[in-house]
Amino acid sequence: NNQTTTNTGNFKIAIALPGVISDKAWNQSGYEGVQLAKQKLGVETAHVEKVSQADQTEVLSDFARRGYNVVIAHGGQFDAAIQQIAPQFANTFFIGVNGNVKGANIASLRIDHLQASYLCGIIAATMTKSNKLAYIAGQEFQATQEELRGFELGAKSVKKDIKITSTFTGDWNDVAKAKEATLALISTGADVIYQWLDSASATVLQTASDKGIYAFGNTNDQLDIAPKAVLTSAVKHLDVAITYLAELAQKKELKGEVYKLGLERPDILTLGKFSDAVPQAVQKQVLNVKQQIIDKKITL
Amino acid sequence: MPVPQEFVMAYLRLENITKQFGAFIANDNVNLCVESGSIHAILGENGAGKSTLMNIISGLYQPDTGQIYLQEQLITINSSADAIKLGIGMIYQHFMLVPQLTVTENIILGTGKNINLNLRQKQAEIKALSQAYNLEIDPTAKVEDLSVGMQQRVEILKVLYRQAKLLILDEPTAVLTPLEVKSLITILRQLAANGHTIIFISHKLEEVINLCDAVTVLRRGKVVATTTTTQQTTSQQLAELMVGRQVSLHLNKKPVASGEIVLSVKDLQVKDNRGVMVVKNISFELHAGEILGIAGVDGNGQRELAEALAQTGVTIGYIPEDRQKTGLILQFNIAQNLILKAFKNPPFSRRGLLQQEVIKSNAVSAMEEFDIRAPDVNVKVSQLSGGNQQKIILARELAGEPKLIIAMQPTRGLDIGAIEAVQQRLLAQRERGAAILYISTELEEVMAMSDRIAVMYKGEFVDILDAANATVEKIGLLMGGVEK
Amino acid sequence: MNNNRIFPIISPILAIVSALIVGAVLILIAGANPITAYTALFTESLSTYFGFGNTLTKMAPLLFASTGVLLALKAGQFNIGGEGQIYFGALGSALVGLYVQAPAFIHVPLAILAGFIFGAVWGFIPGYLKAVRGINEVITTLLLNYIAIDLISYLVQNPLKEANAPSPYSPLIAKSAQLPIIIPGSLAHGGILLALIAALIVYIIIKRSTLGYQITAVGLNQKASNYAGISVQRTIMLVMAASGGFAGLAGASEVMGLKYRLFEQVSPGYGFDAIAIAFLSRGSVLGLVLNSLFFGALRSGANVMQRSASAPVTVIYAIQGLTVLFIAIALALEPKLRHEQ
Amino acid sequence: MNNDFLTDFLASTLRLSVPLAYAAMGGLFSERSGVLNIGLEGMLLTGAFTSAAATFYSGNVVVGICAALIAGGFVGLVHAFLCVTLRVNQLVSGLAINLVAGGLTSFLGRLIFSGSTQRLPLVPAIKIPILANIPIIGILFEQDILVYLLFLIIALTTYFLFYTNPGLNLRAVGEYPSSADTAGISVTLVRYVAVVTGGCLVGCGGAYLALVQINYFTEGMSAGKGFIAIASLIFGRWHPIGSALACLLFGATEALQLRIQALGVNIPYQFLTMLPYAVAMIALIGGMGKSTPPAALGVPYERNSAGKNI
Ligand SMILES: Nc1ncnc2c1ncn2[C@@H]1O[C@H](COP(=O)(O)OP(=O)(O)OP(=O)(O)O)[C@@H](O)[C@H]1O
Ligand SMILES: Nc1ncnc2c1ncn2[C@@H]1O[C@H](COP(=O)(O)OP(=O)(O)OP(=O)(O)O)[C@@H](O)[C@H]1O
Ligand SMILES: [Mg+2]
Ligand SMILES: [Mg+2]
Repeated sequence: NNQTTTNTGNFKIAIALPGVISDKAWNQSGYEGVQLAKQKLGVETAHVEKVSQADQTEVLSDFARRGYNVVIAHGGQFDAAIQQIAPQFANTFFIGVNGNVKGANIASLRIDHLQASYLCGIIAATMTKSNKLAYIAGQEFQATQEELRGFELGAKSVKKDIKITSTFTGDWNDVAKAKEATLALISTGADVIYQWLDSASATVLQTASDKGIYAFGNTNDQLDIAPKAVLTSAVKHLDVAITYLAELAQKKELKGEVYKLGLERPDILTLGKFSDAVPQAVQKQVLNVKQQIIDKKITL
Repeated sequence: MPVPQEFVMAYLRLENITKQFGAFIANDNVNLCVESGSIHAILGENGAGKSTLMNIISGLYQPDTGQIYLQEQLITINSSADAIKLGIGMIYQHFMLVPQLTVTENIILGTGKNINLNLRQKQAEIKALSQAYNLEIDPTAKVEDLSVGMQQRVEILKVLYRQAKLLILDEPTAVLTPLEVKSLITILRQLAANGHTIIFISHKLEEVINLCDAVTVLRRGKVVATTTTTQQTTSQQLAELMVGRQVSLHLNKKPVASGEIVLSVKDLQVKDNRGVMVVKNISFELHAGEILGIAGVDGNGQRELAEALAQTGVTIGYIPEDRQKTGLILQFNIAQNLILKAFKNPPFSRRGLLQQEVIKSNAVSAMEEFDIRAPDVNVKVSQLSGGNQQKIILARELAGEPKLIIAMQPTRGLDIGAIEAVQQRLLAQRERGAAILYISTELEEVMAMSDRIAVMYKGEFVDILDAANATVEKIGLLMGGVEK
Repeated sequence: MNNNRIFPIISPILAIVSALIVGAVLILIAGANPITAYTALFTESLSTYFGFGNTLTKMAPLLFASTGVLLALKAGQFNIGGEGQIYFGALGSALVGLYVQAPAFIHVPLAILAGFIFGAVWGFIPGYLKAVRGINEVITTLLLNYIAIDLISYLVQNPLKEANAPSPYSPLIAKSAQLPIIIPGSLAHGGILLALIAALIVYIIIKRSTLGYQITAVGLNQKASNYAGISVQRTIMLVMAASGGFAGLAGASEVMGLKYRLFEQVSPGYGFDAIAIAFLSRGSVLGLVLNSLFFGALRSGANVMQRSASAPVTVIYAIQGLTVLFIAIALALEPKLRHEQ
Repeated sequence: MNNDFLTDFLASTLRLSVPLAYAAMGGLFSERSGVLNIGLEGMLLTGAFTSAAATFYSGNVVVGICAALIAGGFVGLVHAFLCVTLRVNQLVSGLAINLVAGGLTSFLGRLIFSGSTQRLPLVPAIKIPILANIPIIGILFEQDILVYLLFLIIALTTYFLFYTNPGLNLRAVGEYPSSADTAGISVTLVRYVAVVTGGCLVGCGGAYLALVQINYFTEGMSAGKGFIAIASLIFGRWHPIGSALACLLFGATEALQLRIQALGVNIPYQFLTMLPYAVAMIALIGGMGKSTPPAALGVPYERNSAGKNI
């Protein structure tokens, strides 16, 4: 566990997480971000889990009041609270992950979800037999919309007439529902699924494996969870990204802007291991497209 | 059946039984001896401790001190289960039937030795049992659909089914019609003859004198008298033993010249909530200063008639049949219950706010005027005896000097002192000039109170008689549906 | 009998201490230091300026919602739909805050009223179904919670969504519809005072008013109320609507005083806490205020203990549950203990 | 729509209904005896956690299921002790159980499963010959042991309640405990047994969730199912078959809405996720409404007030 020392001279960063740190996905990656920062930068850290929307302003302002130099709000839903609180605490830098806000002491950290899902879309379109792809997430908001859009663009860049449906479970906790949603998608003919779920992602991948269809890992390299089903993963090293911004802040180089990090930072956004099921040619083509995106030959 | 003294055995003997509730002593050193095969009455005012004593015998309560002997064996009864095993069966004052279950289910409840209910077979057994004792009943009926008389039968069958040797009946006749009482008495005699021992509680002294071999009178928890020569005692004597003072059992009814017509009913018809016509073409007139008694067996449309008339909107005083469920809010205190109908009106309410002072002083004066016995106006009415509860209803309903009063079963379950008080109140209203509709299943009471008597049968008035020329026999026949 | 006066104070304290002791064991198992955690809990949530402000901020919705539950309970109705009614109240005041323009002295009351009315609508539906159709209000209020949550989720995701927001929430409501901060620098807002006023109003209604008498009568005995000329159906509908209205005010105050916009997950379970608060208060409005404050402290204490980096959130939830449980036990045992004196 | 689609729909409905039905049956035992049980959610979670943990350590799903049964029963015992012996407000007890169970299972979950992906053995499906080959509904006969057990439990519960002596006692205690008491039945014992039995059943529901449906434990995985179970119980009028059918309705509408989403119908997803609740609401309003709880539900029994109130 992370113990706070009382040395006030230290650089201190804190993170507010909307969910639990054990979800093996979004929230855990945020938590690991501050852990990594602590280890690499020697900063002091703190975290609060399960911050409900009603608690956001309290948590952010309290961290700021206690002299945390950087307060990270892990999710776009914190944007409004950041805008509300940041102006009162000039000495604290607020970072909204997945956010859109910027200001004197506000920065946002965005992973270019669309780039990774675009690449997955290409793979999906080449692997599908039914011409039906699916996207599944807990909830609809900007980041999930971007992923869906990228997936769609990628797929359609291969096959114009491909069909993509999406399902939102409405509850990130309800793993049983997520599994049934997956089965529903499979039962309507989808044979490649792109998922963004927290605790439920493992069951979605295992279900895909059981039913003999394909899926993509997300956030972490999830190939090992279901090697038969996972084609590759959209790996997002949020821990590295968070540490990167924390380091900038420590060096007083952090600016009040939106940091959009994409494939050009392979330590942050990249594709995971390919499954053997993905033909070499396809792998090559995808890596090629990836390079073109990095070189800005393809813009999304 | 006079049995030579030396052969008589005490079936049940209580020695120095004391039971306290908090600081209140409900039973104080009670000694009681019930002989085998006898019918033994327990008398006492409301709150004298009769039910408490019986609950001790039936295992529901445990005595603080004292011993219980059954057939001269010292026993302890820690639960109802113990009592049942010992052959003690009790019929509680407030029925212990599960309304949602059927007759059969209620009767066999707790007796099953096997896992399987065997409902069919049990139904047959109960049918046979009910026929054997002349207590005809439909074993498949739901208890909530039965009349109180029928429910009473279920209670008796329940006890018989358990093969109880000692039967305790706590005010079994309070809710029965005269015919039902008659049949109950026959049954009890028959049971006693078959060797059952019976303890019988009632406020109806004639009944006790007529039925019982011995009487024990309780007053404030103490035994004040026991007599084994019941047949030689009079109601008057028993009443005085109970109350500890002179009581007049005869109503002092002054003649009152009847005045203007207060209520005129023409061809009234009422349907119940199932759409069945329960009051049919009733027409009558009621004059100021007159009591019109309505006699009839329970369930012939009296309740619906009363409710229909009560809703006519005139200033009416309405004493409902069930004082605890309808007439009062038991968790409210005396003062609050006294404003149940007028709480919205001044002086009790001003600008939407209750006027506590007015409400309190109203209660204080009502308690005095109606002799409501309680420590103060803040006592919850659930703590009061039935008689005092009834007096609260009277105080409230008579408060506005109503022109019309509808009283339904106003003395049910009350002791004689309380009955006297209630009846005198109503007679006083009659003298004041109120018109009173007096509905009761107690024929004697109707005859004593009324100026005219209507007999109700199957929703109709089969006849309206002058009280002066009415006889018990005649009304009894009319009530049974025999044409005039 | 000095004990009679001491028991009501001592037994809840004993209960809290017991819960904290069990919690301390859990914190130790988690490899952290319970003393740090509890020091943080007490100094922060109750004794520091901002900490107390946070506690009050949590108290406002809890008090509003539990006031609603209590009112319904008085009429014998069991409103577990506080959650949904909070969401609806939030919607009502947000709509007025977003689409109406008026000076603050009109705008604020109007938005509050809208919050009340929207909550009331969501409470009236089960009230109507219960009174007129006899449909069990527990199930309808429960179902309406889910429906309200999804409905608000749709609205803030679509028609009411702020352009460019990364997450579903509405634009800011007009300044003129915002409640002022009452403890400068903290988050404690005017909604807290409104909640106290609401509790006071309910106190007066229940204890002093004709209406309160009527409601209590219906709650205790519908048959007798009906006999006395009280319309039981109308009373139930009225009370359920008012109950929903008070819960709605919780939503309104969150929108107008805390977040200044409509958002998803308006209530992190205030509606359910409110049920526990109402029952633990055993009909007393003063009990509501104290218990709401206490639950507010528990909720903000949860964050405080986490921030002090000494207790994992999982343990904090367990401690919260144990505290509620032990207090309930203390309340249940109190009469027995008294009798034994 | 082909047969496969229908079969899948049916299977999905069944899977979504099973944990609900276990919880509803558990709640039924408790509430039929007069003890309110709003703690089903916490009991489900307890069952889910213990089954996963026990299976994790033992590698044997039977051990896991038994552990869930015992743990659920234990929570039931706690609830019974609080409600029956201590006479704690039954609602508060249930709410507190939910809070404590939520916290403790997460706490222990992190201690036990931290880091590792839980790999639990599968609960094998048992194919019933011939029946499993029936088109469409054949899927009902290719289920795992917990599903068959549930069918059995629903049938047995119905039989137990209405055709056995202990069942009669249970109903009497829930409706009118004084009456049962005077008939020589121990109200306390009946309530204890009922609440504990109920807890065991809910625990099984949790085991189904963790072992069969998901195959691992996650924090808060009951996700409100305990509350839907309560709704089903009321909807089904505290009757085992009625309640099971209500669970099936919730399961079916959920399965349906997921399929509507999967088909790409252009409706905002929130209107689809609310579908199960909206349908239940409509069914209630459309005349399946009235349901009267056991008369003594939520009222602690005190012998000294026998005959005074229920
Ligand atoms: N459960 C109880 N708790 C406290 N006091 C009680 C309880 N039951 C009875 N009492 C007290 O004991 C007294 C005797 O009550 P009991 O019911 O035995 O009277 P009763 O003789 O049966 O009266 P009634 O003729 O009205 O039936 C009452 O006045 C009451 O004060
Ligand atoms: N909980 C209680 N605490 C104290 N006294 C009680 C309680 N319940 C009843 N009593 C007392 O018990 C006595 C008899 O009560 P019981 O219920 O037998 O009367 P009742 O049936 O309402 O009246 P009645 O039989 O005359 O119609 C009353 O004097 C009443 O004051
Ligand atoms: Mg009595
Ligand atoms: Mg009596």
